[in-house]
Amino acid sequence: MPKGTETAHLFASGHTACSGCGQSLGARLVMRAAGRNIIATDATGCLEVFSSLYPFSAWEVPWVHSLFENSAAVASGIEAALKYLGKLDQVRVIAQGGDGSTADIGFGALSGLWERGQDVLYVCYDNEAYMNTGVQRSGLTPYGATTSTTPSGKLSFGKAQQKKDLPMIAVAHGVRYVATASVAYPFDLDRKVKKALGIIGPKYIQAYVPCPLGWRHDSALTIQLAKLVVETGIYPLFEYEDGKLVGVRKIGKKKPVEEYLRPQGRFRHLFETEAGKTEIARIQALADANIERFGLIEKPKDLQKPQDIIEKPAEKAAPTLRGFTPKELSTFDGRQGRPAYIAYKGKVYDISASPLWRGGIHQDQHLAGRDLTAELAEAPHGEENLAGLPVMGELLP
Amino acid sequence: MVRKMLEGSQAVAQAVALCRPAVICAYPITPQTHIVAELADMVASGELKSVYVNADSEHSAASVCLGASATGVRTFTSTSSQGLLLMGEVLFNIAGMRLPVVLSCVNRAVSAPLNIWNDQQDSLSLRDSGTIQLYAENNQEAADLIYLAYRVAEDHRVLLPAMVCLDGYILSHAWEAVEIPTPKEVDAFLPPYSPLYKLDPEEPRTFGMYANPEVYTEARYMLQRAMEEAVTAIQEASHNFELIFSRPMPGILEEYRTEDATTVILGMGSLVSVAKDVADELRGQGEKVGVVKLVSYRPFPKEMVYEALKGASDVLVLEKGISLGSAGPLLLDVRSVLHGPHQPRVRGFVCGLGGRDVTRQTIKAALAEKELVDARFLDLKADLELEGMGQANRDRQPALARGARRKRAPRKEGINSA
Amino acid sequence: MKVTTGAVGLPGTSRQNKTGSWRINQRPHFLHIRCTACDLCALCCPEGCIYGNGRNTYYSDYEYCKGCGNCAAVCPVDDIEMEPEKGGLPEGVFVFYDEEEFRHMSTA
Amino acid sequence: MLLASAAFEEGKEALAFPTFGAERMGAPMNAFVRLAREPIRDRSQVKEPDYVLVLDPTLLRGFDVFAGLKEGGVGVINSPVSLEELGVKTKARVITVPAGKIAEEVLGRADRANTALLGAFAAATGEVSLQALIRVVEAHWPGAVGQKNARAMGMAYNFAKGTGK
Repeated sequence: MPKGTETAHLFASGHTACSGCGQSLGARLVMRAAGRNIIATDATGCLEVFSSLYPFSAWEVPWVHSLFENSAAVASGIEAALKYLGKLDQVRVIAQGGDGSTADIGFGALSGLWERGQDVLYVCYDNEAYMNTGVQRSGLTPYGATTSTTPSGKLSFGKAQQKKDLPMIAVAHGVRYVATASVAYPFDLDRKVKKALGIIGPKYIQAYVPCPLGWRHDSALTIQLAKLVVETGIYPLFEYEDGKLVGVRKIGKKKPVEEYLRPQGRFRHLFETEAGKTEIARIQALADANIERFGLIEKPKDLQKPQDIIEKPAEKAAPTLRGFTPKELSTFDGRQGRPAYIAYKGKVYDISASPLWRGGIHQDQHLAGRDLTAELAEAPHGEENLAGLPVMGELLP
Repeated sequence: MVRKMLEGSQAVAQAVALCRPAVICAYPITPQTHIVAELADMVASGELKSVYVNADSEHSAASVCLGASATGVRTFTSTSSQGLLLMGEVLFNIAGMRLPVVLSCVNRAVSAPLNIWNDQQDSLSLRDSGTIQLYAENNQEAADLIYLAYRVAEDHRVLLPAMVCLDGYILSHAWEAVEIPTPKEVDAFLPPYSPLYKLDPEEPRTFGMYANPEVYTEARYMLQRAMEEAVTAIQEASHNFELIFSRPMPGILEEYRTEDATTVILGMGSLVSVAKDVADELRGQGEKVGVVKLVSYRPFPKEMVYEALKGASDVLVLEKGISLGSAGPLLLDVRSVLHGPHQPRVRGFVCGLGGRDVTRQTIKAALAEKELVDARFLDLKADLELEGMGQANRDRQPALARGARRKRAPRKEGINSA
Repeated sequence: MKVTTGAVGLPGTSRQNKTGSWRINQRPHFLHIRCTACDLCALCCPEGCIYGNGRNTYYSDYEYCKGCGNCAAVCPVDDIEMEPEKGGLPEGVFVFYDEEEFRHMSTA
Repeated sequence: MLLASAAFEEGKEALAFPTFGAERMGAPMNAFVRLAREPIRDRSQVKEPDYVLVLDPTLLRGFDVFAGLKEGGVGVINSPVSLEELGVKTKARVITVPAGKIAEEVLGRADRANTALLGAFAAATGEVSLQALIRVVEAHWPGAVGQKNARAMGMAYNFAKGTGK
């Protein structure tokens, strides 16, 4: 069974989210990463409404929803109780909320939780508007987006303010771990949730989750939009630990913001008039600023193209092709001098020679000796990086 | 049992400590702050093992208690006036989730205008929240009602939040002798909290669900029945209290010299003491005056109030609150109970708002009132001009002439005709 | 149905609510040709109703699938296609319409 | 809303209201309309309708859409195929209309079948006239969109008139 399966359904099917909902996916991925030994809170909002219509509960973990603005405060009460019971290290506390409950109405409680330094992971599912009440503007609605309370019109291009920079506000509170994530990168989100739960003190993860209804995009585009928003630089994925930037997801080749904006009804007005072009330019400028600020694109000098390093060994005798069972593959993990192999789309590649895989690990998160088809789908580069690498055989089921 | 001179707030804090709450959540607001400060000292000195959380607002303070209580431990918080109103949304929610959170409310007027002195408009305004409300006449009761509140709230027939109300400054900042029981005695009276449902990975549960029309009514009906069960629970607990602490505990209400009383004064909190003095004085002059002290305002003990008042021909309800646009909440409750075969005249008087003293004169003025008034404001200061209100209009607090057709008020005499 | 004290619910009971009836026009068809069991489809399903254990074994539970199409969109080897919902719409063009009768009715 | 407005156009009293709650894109949903000569005060959900309009045939899989339909009541269903082919057995008089197909052809979107279905309703029941429906639709969507919807209604009206069952 693929890893994480036994916790893959801690957020059960049968909830009443719209088809293609990014937030139900986000919740499921966070629960999958967190596992059973947690207590979760939630704020009033879409996730809470579509997952707890009595008597149907999608939550397999202990879960409590109280009001719109107190998810963080309820969580701090749970944390205090667990501390009193001496169980806080076995049972972790996760507070959840949408963007509205987190950045606007519940911000006071959130700031209190952070300032008290309580041992809680707060996850904000950011679908960038108040969706449960029919798409109204929130503090995290992006610049230029239409909502029912910031409609586009002769005199308006949707939201006139920039998205509130909540992650930086979290860093300013001295929150121990602050990260942004997106449901298009499930492994990245999984890793960040697990890392956060291992840290004592306040943690904040802001997960970008598309909303087909609110953004008016095709329900099948949820994942692609969640990827495009990162690849355009609009929503940089980064990690801060104790105030220092420790991780950034590079975005390889930058994509223009239009590619991200065009499929969404909430940005359609930008394409309908001349003046819209200047707004798109402003959004592009915001994206470029993120690219600059977080160094999302590696400068050419430090970008080692794998092909040009391993040209030399290519003339070695063509290796005999054989089948690798997953168990056999796992022995080629590149550690203690052993060769490093990975599988992709059924073929097994020898990546021992690439310096980017020194010690059988890549970008400190991907391990050799395994099938990386899914993870590569999520990687900032495509399969072109495998071109020219010696194929050692094929992966058996 | 030891009797010692304590400030009201300290008495309450020590009572809370004896109940050993796991999580205490504090947010300052005059005049309750001494209670949470006293508890903070006890935690800091190691005398009290609770986890003490300093909240960022009263809304959060009540939410912290909600979360801790849902995790299956005993909690405590305290507030007053604006703080209680800010907690309002959460208290309704705690009641709906059937969590036995206990809090003290040191009663204080509500703004505007701003006023930090005592009246009961804050707690009275939350009478519909599903929170049990117990009112203390003095600091002995303020402390004793804490033990009672935990026991009743945590009773599985009830499972509701409970609030012990004591008059700001008049009780909270007054020093008087209070008996503080030993831990053993409290433990004999108050068993450990055993939750019906709790947040526990061993047995996951979903709290705070979304009920559509098919189930919501029934869930609220169960709340109303729980409140009714609380009357029985309070009686049993009070009886048990008297056995263990060998001290009177009128958990529901207390009748003072009402056996043959024709006139009965009914009230809550410290003003009852003054009423008792007046009753004694008038009894001395041969007038049959009695006093009923209501302790349990919610649940409102309908049968007991009826029994206590049915013998009287004249009932004066004195309360430190007004449901603006109607009459005092207590008056409305009492009148509705007495609507039945035997109907004494029941009249309502508003006094002691915003810290104005309730004196014997205040009560005698009420007794002197002959009209069938609903909410006659006592002690209005004659020398104060009230903008927009002519002198005649100001004193016009008419009793509703029951039955007589009301003449239309002439146009020019309207409030804003000045 | 029982209304518990405080309307407290039991875990995972949402499974009793079969959301498959929400599909109107399409559903995922797992071809089982090129699948490498990378598990991405199962990971990216908002309903969490895609299951599989090994190559070419993945499937979507139609009792819950809402037909959103994300699994087909993310499959790295395009081994999932969205097919029209069973009982789709028949072909043929409708010609019953009488142009003249309409004109005098419409304000156009 | 459109049906109620059309009835109002013709001098009737009308009340239209959906069931509120956790509506979600794709989730099964129902709504109610009351028509009468005098002003309507009853706002409760309609439990025993005279007519049932079913916009999404897939609902027939999970729900008894005719529950409570009065004796002699009429059901109007958007469905490309007849009731028998849908495998739905009922005593009620039912008209099936390929409103979705018509909407797809005229408006380019099968999921905009609501106006077409109203056209069929007008034909099947006579409770409201096609003219009134067209006036309301064209007022609601001025310009081409309104006219297309009107045409779709006309086609569905003729289709339902044609079957005459």
